[in-house]
Amino acid sequence: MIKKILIANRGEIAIRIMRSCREMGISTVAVYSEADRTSMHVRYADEAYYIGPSPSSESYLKMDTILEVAKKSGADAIHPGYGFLSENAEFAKQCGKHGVIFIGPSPNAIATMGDKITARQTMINAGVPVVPGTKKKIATLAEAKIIMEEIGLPIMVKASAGGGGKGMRLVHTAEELSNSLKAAQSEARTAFGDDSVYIEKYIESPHHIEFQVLGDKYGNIIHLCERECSIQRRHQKVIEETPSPILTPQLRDEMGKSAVAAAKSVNYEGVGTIEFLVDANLNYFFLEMNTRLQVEHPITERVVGVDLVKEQIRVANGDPISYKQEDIRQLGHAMECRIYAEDPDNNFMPSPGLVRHITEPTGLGVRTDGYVYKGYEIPIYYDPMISKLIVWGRTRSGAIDRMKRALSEYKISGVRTSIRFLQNIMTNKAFNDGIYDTHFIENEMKQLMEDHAPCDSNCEDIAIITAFLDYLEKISTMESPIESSEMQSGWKQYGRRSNLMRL
Amino acid sequence: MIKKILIANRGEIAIRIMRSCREMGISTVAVYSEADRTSMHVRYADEAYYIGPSPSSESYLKMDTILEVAKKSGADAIHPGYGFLSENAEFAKQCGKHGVIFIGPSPNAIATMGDKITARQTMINAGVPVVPGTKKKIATLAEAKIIMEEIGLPIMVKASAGGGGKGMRLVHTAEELSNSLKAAQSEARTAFGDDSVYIEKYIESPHHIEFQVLGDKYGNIIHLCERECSIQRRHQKVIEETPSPILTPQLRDEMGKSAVAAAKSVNYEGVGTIEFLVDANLNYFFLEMNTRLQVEHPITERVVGVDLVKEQIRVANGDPISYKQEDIRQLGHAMECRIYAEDPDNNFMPSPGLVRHITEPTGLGVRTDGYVYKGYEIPIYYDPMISKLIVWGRTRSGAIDRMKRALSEYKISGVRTSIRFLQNIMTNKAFNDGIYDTHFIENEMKQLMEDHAPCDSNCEDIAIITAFLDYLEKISTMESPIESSEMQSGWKQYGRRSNLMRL
Amino acid sequence: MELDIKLNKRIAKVKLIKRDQDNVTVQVDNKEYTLDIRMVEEHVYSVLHNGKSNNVEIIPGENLKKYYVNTLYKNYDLEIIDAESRYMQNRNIKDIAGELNIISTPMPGKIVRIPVKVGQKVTADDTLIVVSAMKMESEYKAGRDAVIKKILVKEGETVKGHQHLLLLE
Amino acid sequence: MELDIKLNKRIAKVKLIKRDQDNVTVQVDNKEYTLDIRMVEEHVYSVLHNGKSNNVEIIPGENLKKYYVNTLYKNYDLEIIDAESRYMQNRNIKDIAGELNIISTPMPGKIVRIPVKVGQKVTADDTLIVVSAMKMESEYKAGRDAVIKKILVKEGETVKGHQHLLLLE
Repeated sequence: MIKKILIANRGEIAIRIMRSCREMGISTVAVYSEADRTSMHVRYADEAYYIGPSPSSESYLKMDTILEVAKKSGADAIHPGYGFLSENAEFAKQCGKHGVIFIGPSPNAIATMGDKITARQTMINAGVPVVPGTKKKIATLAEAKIIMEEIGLPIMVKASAGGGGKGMRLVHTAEELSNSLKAAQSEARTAFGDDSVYIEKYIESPHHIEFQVLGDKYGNIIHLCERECSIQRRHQKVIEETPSPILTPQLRDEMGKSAVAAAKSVNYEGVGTIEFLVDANLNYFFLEMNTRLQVEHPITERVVGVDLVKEQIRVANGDPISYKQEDIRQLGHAMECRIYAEDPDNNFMPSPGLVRHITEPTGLGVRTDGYVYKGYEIPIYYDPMISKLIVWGRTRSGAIDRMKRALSEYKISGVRTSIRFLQNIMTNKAFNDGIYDTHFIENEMKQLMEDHAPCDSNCEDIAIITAFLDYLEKISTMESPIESSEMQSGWKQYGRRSNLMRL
Repeated sequence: MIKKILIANRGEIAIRIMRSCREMGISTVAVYSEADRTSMHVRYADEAYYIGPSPSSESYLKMDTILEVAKKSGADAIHPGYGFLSENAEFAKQCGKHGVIFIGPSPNAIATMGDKITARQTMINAGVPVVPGTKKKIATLAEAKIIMEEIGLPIMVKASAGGGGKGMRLVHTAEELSNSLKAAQSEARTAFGDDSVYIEKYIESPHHIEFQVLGDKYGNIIHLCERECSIQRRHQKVIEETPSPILTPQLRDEMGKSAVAAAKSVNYEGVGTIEFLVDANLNYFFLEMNTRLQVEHPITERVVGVDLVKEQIRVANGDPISYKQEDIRQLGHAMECRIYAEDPDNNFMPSPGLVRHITEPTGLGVRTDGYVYKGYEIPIYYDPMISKLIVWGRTRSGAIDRMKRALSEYKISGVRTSIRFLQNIMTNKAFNDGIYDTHFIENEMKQLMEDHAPCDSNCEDIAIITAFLDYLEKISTMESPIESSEMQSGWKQYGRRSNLMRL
Repeated sequence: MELDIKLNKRIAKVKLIKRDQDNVTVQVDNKEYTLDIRMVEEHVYSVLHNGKSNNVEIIPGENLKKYYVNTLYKNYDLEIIDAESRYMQNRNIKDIAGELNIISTPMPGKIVRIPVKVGQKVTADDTLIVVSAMKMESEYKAGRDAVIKKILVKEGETVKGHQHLLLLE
Repeated sequence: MELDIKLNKRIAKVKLIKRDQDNVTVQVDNKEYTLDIRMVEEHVYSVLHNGKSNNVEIIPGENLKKYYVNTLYKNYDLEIIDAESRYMQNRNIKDIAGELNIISTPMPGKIVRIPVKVGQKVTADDTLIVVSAMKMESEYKAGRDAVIKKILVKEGETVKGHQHLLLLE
């Protein structure tokens, strides 16, 4: 039985995983870089070890160092979270060699799905629909032309080793093909050290819909329904929801079966995600598989009532999965907003820095998975995600109402955040109608950037008055640090009390 | 349509209600006493009005003042929460007279259920089992003796106007009867201005199990299953859970039907609770009806997926209830711990005062309904409940695991709390086995007061070292307020930064 | 730097051996600890010791030298005993002992009743004062036979935590 | 007490009329407000005005006179303009205007590239410096044609928010 888990990650996901460990009575080992000594995952863990300088290449990506810590601390297993080493087949292999359980699928499953051309081929063999295109690597312009004529424009040229939008080129006209092919190959070589590219039909106005799968060592594989992830900005997901507003029960069933077939084709163990593109006519195509826990897994947890991290750990421990396909039912509607440290008014520039104040929403149907606290300095080295706000409602519109309420309670100051931008999405008509595709943010940007806040002249004046009084207080304190009898206001008393608390 | 609601309450329940209002797009009006100017419900509301001095008799119980505020602010409806005016038939009547909707049942339903003798009689007529005993007020000792002989010892003498353990006497032997009768009558006269008492058979080792009901203006009444509330200390509920560990589907169905019959007998509108005693042989008896929202309503909300406050508001607005009996299903297991400001090590003495620090648990399956914040001073005038911690798990043992995790994350300092005591309940064997009745805390007190925390000599030493270094830091700051180059430690930097933040 | 620190009934000798930024070596009685310690929030420290991660909350007490200390599993009352305290203690030992003569509130509340008068003789366990808070009344009783020297509060008055209520002779 | 306060582009005249404990009367331009205002948390005020409940967060800015102000629906940048600022402004107007010559970071990060040299002529929209934070690179561009006067940071250096990077002539 797994008794101690090293979590090879940081931020909200490290804490998410540790919470399930604590509920299972499993000890937790954190690893941290220089920038992360005061990070919450270090504070939350039972043990914590330093693994190197702040850049992740020198710490969170250092396989040897992490395996050493696992050995030193006596951890039975390593949970990689998402990002960092989570989809690194070599790391999964190294864990095996060192006698530590890697909480995730086999190195072979990771490698197969990590190479997009191999993954496509595997899916075709498993009878899972893929986007029309090449079955193998494109070597020459001539080959590319043949494919282009076969499937018709527009097409995408994509790096086989790629992901997250890198090494991708959209081709609208036949003339662009040659340049796009060269550009994609060169970018792929630079970014991944592998210039293999392939060609796919470009799906216009697609939905990005993914299926959660769960498998064990005994060949049992089930799916836990879909997540609709079409609200994206530059290939970054911003809002996810389940059920998808466009899925029918029939289509859900069909896609679910394809997802299970896809996972079976690589004897998948643990939790994974099959991403599909769905076109305007509800045709669906395999896009890629993420062989790890997904950022947006909590919305699935809420509507199907399964703790996915616990299932991962159980499967890694050799237990069969606790559910049968027929046990899985969606109840109600869940939605997630990602709260980023970024400034939407300033071209979404990242906004690391000192968190001066934070109040998180709570109450009925609200979950937050975060990691920052008052006084914490969000480092410049990692992901700008501060937290995930997950709500549940009996209906989609109930979930939206609750998300609005929760966002209005969310207060983070010191750094800029995407909260206002998310509020604007919640009041957007197309979003409320559930009629959107992956171009939603792009198309609606103007409306989403507008200032919709109700505010009469009073509210400006009240801001002014409060600052005015704060300033008067501040200068009077500076002039006479000893209390004067004149200042008997409540906030003066508060100020004094705070100082007393400090000394 | 109701557009603005005055919440005639304070603390966590006021905020709970406002949250649902905000989700429904309804404006909220807070009222506050002198002690509550800085209370969270004042901060959360759209509007807030002062209603009098701190003692509740001079503020939260002032019907006229509250109705005046309703008029002044243009509120369509008043939500009374629980406690205060929530079960005051006169207030419900006054609301009607002033043209403000009282969010609750009719004055007649409140009055009928508020008088225990009338309530018993009403239940008998409706065919709901009641504890064997008198049908009407006991006037003389002779009458009492006859009843005592009829139903057999031990018996309870209870005030008709009573509640919460006041005006109650347990009679074990025939000799005690005379004195107990007089004592109960005298206490009832003093406490309620009405010395009517009645006699009931004393149920030994009972379970306290209540059913949530919901009715509308059109005679539709459903129940939303049970809550097991047997973990009590001096008639104060401490932990509640649903489903009850002892209920069978048959018994649930039968009790649910009785609960619906009970509510129907008073044409009940809105949410209410039928409390039953269940004896060791699973016989159940009507105990009383609470004609209002219950403190522990969130566990029901979680397992049946219904927002009870929204349903209250819809019903008050004249809408039919949104669910049919067959829509109501329990999914998984929910549990609530009440976090009190009290000192279990000091005979559970209340512990009001300044909250210096608070960190609330969150993540999968965790909900907190609270109202205090860092820097808030919990007043001496009201209830010691700081917050409610509600967790959900797929199974009962999963819920207990999660509750342990959540309690371990809950940090409140400045005031003493019941968190440690609750943690001890979570590790108690009888509790884990689900074998407990209302005597649980009393019976297990010794074990519950023990110190179960794992701590070697290191953890004492680490506390000592941390205080030592904090003290060194403190005195060095006092000696030289200007930074010296010597002090370059991280927490020194933090201290400096905090000061910068302040000025 | 060396101090005595009282934790519950234990008095520990604590000595700073070495300090290099956040890495501190401290001796507690005969045991040496090397730790990485940082203040992460107001009053909250993260302490790493031999890989173990501890969160220690240091809440200031009634005076500069008193603390409440919270760790994950335990709460402690803690007091710094430095040269000054020792000096005070040697110089005027009666005042320190005399504290037993002061009855004070452990919690804020409202004085409901004071069933004793100045000059009155009381015996151990007699109720001296009744304080109400949060709808509950608490009685403060005499710890020993004594005479009431002074009453510092009135019925109906609101009192703070740790406020002095009565002096005994 | 009277001050000018700048909120975005508006400059308001603010005057304290009366203050009685927490009840304050203040005039903003020609409008008079009577409010009940309390600091409830560090930097957070609860303001009641005509029954309306407002939570106003007052976050200190780069200097004593600058604030970020957050209300339920709006965020403002706010600046106190007192006698001192006005005096400074009158005395040395160039320095104030001169601020346009300083390129500084709105956010912390790491300097990736500085594709310009001291003395180099640049035209509006030329990239002056590239800063990376949170896996994203941001380019700072010249707002006008200018000559690089001084470069205050190096490639690879970590910078704070509002740190000066370059001076233009």
